[in-house]
Amino acid sequence: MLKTYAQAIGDAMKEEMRNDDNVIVFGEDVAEFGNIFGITRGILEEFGPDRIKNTPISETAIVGSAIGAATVGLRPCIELMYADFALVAFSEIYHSIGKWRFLHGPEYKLPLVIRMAMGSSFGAGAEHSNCVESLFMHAPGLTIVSPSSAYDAKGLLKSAIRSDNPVLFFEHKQLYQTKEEIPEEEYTIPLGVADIKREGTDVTIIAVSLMVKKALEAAEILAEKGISVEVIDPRTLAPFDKDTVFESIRKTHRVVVVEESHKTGGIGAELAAMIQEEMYDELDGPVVRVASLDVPLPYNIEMELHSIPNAEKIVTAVESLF
Amino acid sequence: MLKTYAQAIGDAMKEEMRNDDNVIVFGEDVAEFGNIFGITRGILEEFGPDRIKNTPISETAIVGSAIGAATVGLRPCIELMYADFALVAFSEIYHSIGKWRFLHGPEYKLPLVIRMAMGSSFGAGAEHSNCVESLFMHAPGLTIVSPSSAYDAKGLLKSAIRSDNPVLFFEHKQLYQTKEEIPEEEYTIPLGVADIKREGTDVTIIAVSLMVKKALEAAEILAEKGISVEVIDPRTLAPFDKDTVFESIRKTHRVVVVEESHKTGGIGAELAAMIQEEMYDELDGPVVRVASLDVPLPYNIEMELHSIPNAEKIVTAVESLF
Amino acid sequence: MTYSKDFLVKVYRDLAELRMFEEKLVEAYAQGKVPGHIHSGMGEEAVYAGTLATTKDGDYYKITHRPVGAAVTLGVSYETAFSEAMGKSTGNSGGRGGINHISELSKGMLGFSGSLGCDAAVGPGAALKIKKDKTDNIVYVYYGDGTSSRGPIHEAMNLAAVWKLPVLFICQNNQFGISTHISRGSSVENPGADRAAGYGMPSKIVDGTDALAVYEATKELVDDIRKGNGPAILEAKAYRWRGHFEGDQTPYRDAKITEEWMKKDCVKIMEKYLLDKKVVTEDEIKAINDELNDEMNKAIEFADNSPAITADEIYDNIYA
Amino acid sequence: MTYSKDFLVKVYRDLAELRMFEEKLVEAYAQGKVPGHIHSGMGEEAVYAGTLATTKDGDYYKITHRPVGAAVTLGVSYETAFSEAMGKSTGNSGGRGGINHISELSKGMLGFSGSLGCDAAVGPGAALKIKKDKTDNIVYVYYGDGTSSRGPIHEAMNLAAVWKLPVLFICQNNQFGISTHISRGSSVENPGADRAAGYGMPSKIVDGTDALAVYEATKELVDDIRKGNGPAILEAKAYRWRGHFEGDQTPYRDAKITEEWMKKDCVKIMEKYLLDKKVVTEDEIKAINDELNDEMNKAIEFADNSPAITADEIYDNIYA
Ligand SMILES: Cc1ncc(C[n+]2csc(CCOP(=O)(O)OP(=O)(O)O)c2C)c(N)n1
Ligand SMILES: Cc1ncc(C[n+]2csc(CCOP(=O)(O)OP(=O)(O)O)c2C)c(N)n1
Ligand SMILES: [Mg+2]
Ligand SMILES: [Mg+2]
Repeated sequence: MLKTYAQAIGDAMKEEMRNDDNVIVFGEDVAEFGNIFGITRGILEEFGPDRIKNTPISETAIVGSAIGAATVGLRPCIELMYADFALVAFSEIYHSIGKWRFLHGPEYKLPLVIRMAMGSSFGAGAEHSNCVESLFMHAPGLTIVSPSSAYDAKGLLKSAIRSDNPVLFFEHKQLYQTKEEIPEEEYTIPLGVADIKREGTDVTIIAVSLMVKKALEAAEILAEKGISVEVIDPRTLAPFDKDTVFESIRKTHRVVVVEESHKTGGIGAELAAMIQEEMYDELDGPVVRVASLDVPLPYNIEMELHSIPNAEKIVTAVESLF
Repeated sequence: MLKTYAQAIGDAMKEEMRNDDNVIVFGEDVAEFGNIFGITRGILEEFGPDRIKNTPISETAIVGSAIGAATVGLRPCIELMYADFALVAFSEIYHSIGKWRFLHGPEYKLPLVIRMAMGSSFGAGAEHSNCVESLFMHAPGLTIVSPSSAYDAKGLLKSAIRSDNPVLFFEHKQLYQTKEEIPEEEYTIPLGVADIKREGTDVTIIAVSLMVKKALEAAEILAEKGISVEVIDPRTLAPFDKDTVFESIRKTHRVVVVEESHKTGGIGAELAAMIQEEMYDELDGPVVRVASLDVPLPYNIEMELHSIPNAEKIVTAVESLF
Repeated sequence: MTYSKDFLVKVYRDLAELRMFEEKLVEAYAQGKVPGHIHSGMGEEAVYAGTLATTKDGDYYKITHRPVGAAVTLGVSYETAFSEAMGKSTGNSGGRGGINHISELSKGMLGFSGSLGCDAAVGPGAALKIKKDKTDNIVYVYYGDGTSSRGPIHEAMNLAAVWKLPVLFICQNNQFGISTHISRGSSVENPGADRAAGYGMPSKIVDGTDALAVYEATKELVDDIRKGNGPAILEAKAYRWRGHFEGDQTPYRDAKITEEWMKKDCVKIMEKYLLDKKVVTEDEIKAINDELNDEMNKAIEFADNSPAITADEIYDNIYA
Repeated sequence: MTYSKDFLVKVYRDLAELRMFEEKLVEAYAQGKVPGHIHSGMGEEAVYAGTLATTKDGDYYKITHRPVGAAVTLGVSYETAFSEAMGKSTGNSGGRGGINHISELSKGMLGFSGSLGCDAAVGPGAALKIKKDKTDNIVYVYYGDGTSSRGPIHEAMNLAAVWKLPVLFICQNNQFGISTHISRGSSVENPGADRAAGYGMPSKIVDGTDALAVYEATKELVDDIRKGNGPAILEAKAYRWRGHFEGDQTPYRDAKITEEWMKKDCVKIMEKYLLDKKVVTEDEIKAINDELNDEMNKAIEFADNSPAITADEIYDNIYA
């Protein structure tokens, strides 16, 4: 069936709530309103107010209580609305969630998921548009998922909810209405496994979330120019699937990383550093980063679009390697 | 005069408080107690309770009120005790401080300094030992200073207090008692300028904070082995002094970055990515990172020491380039 | 209390201006001239018009996302305000910050934060400057009923109270945080006033649709704060007429209750008061509104015709 | 209230055990066996001994950094506790977490956070499980007077109250947050109890040096919580005998006041009560203490002789 990314995420939650009555959902405006993007619509009706709850505007309590709930055996799949707001509960996520098991011993595990909507969305401004995955990549102990399609989103979210480890699940606002064929039968996608979204031989583009679409657009343009692009979607940023990426590099010897966060200290910083360190002899040139400018995302839409990557910028970056 | 790093920092604050009565200090336990490391001792006595104040344990209010104070013309030099606690005010620092001027217009500026004590210190554990500069490097709008010596600390802190931009000032706990000759006469060190701590010709080590000392130890060992090491201390991580580093690389063609934060997504991630991107043709090998392991810092001291860089690890990393 | 005509007309004008600003903003948004989301503050204008009738030169203000038109009440020009809302170079931040950051320091505005509550302590911080200067100025810090549940509100209030700072916290209780009724967002009925005792602060609850009642309650608290007696909380009860953002069909609430509240129209209430007491004539009312309408239309045209900043300029306001 | 001998002896034993644990910890620290910093809870033992006399199987606990010995009151073995404090592989986290993370899930301990207050909502979260299971269990959440000023405390209390969760918040008011007297850290005299009304919660203030008084006050609140009436706050007043950490010479406070408080020794108070009421004999007291002393010494020896984890093992407990 053709489903949107938004529906696929909602479906994943509902299926897992049917599978396991320890799965609960809470966050701001998730119940009657079905979340501000409509993702959790229908959950209240099916599962009732004990399984899905609106919270007060209290991100540290949302995350903190998820820790407590998960510690004693519930499986909270919570939401923080905009990913930007993860920063108001940063210590709870970075220090507490990431380290809880390490600090307290192997009896402790945190089967919880934090869902967040991220990315530019036409004038949402500098505090409602951030892609912050890279900040959490620095934290030991977190699993970080950032799906680029409806099919992936559903399969990955189901695995995230079943995982005994805490997962940060980043959804891109601009992807919510994109559609894809979703099988009727149940499926999951394992965490930590990258997906080759397009095969190619001349250059490897590692692209994250919405940027996979932009990379695929760029690949089309480059194909016409005679450059064969392989597009890899890591899907899970931590743990990172080096194998798939390294195998591709052994074939292409050129790498471009495309992400929507700021360039400095972004996802590409780690990936470029790691790849050149571990695959130096396989590379025919530098690992090139295409990322958002190092400016707070401007409100003006022209300037916003100017600040984030697009197919054209990716094409230019790839061409710089030939 | 021979002064400790701790004294040098205290002196810088006092001198600037004498220079400008808009400079105020607040934070947890800074007044009578003179801060838990003794840094602010004597300030209360000299400047009185209107200029230095203990706050409640309220990091978001400490940072938030510094924004308000700075907006209207005071120059708060505040402290958050352990750098780890910056994470409980992460949104205030990352979104608010970094973007305040951009979001509200050029009338607005934030002449404020946030002082923090960071780094491993023999059993302080996973939540009182973090080096978190790299998290803030991702944020546009911040100035990030991380001095490695008493002389630098004093000169840089004076510049930070005089700066019209918000500055995060990271002090390493293990450096507090290290001594250095400090001139009687006033001096400042400009923000954004790296310092070559040792000249060399074969390899460039970029080292931050306490790691400068470790890098200098490693340089000694390597010198005996016939490898001439140049040690560069960026001192300011944002804005980053590329010129000094690039000039060194043009000479040595080999780079190792040494930092105390976790390797994944650390300072070295950005520096390695940037250097290989911008200086690819000058490099004779990968930019190698020496950083802390990607584990919460263990409490057990042997395991703590095992997790962080030391001279030996740096030597091995350098040797891998030859 | 007895009031001068000037005073009453000023309060009325502030109400009408804020209402009209909000109407024009909704209109401009519907026309696609305003990016992102707007949060209409219609129905809640008296909270600002009433509290801001107590200000004096040198006071500071931390407003919220609703209604952002409060910036014009504080003196930001219509041109600047609409330009910023429309993302133009002629806005206060040149369209960089946008709708939720219409702010001018020269008008005492401290700026605000899109992460709710993170700016609460900005008020106490500015108050340190007032203390240093030993004036009787104060800081007005507005926050919503929903935002009352955030931690930084607690930290800011406690800090202001411990340091006895001249800050008035104003809880704009419009009964909802997005879809969440205050009864589910807050453990107490009055999320502003019921917490004051927990900080040793005085407080008042007032009908937020009655500008003069708001003024009177505010005045009492403000007089006390100006005397150096430390912070206070005013809670003003009103109702959010429209959706949280445009497009929100408010499925989570009873339309009848909304209708009831819309009858308590703070602009009309004040208008009726002025006419009943014969302070002004219908013609005067019309003249005020015509003038506002004219000026705002011109400002929107100005904003419309203003350019966006250029790509190079986006780097301009990062470092001072 | 009348008590059984068993009950009274158990409370006394808990007090004596906690005191001795804290003494042994200070001693081990002085001998360089314990890395980092410790925060002695001497003088405050009755807060735990009294509140924990009200527990039943299936309850959960979120304790604090002071006294960490509360973990042994909750049933963590001396071996485990001292091993963890000494960073050994035989500690609950194998010496990875250390002194501030002596925690065992099988004893109902939820874990705790080195960033104060960040763990406050862990209690309400665990309470969701209790609600699901429809038992009359509750969660005990301890926090310090200084920590009361942190935002997450506010968020956790409001959440617990909105959701009517079975949580008892216990404010351990030892009058200081490091060097800062509560009068400068909090805007109200009773940073626990004075805020309860702001969340619609009941509260009690109790002398934290009198274990039975603590017990009685706690019991009343706990009985109510177990009935499903939602959260409450208990504030227990005691005094931190030693420095914030070892080595702190407490220049910020009056040694005379400390001396006065040290006379109100909660262990001695209980001992005297037992002897006065002839519940136990001096010999019995001695036997209890001798046994504790023996067992703890053995545990310390065990910890001392235990190895540290190896380098490979530090990766073990990151992912499940
Ligand atoms: C920290 C944070 N959490 C959530 C949001 C999303 N959000 C924007 S407005 C809003 C509701 C605010 O309610 P209230 O404070 O009552 O103000 P109102 O919108 O009713 O004027 C929410 C939850 C945010 N901006 N910041
Ligand atoms: C978020 C945070 N801020 C600051 C600290 C440093 N700190 C450790 S203990 C302490 C004092 C806590 O006071 P209180 O809550 O009264 O507990 P007590 O130490 O008196 O038992 C402080 C400020 C911390 N650990 N976490
Ligand atoms: Mg509201
Ligand atoms: Mg205390």
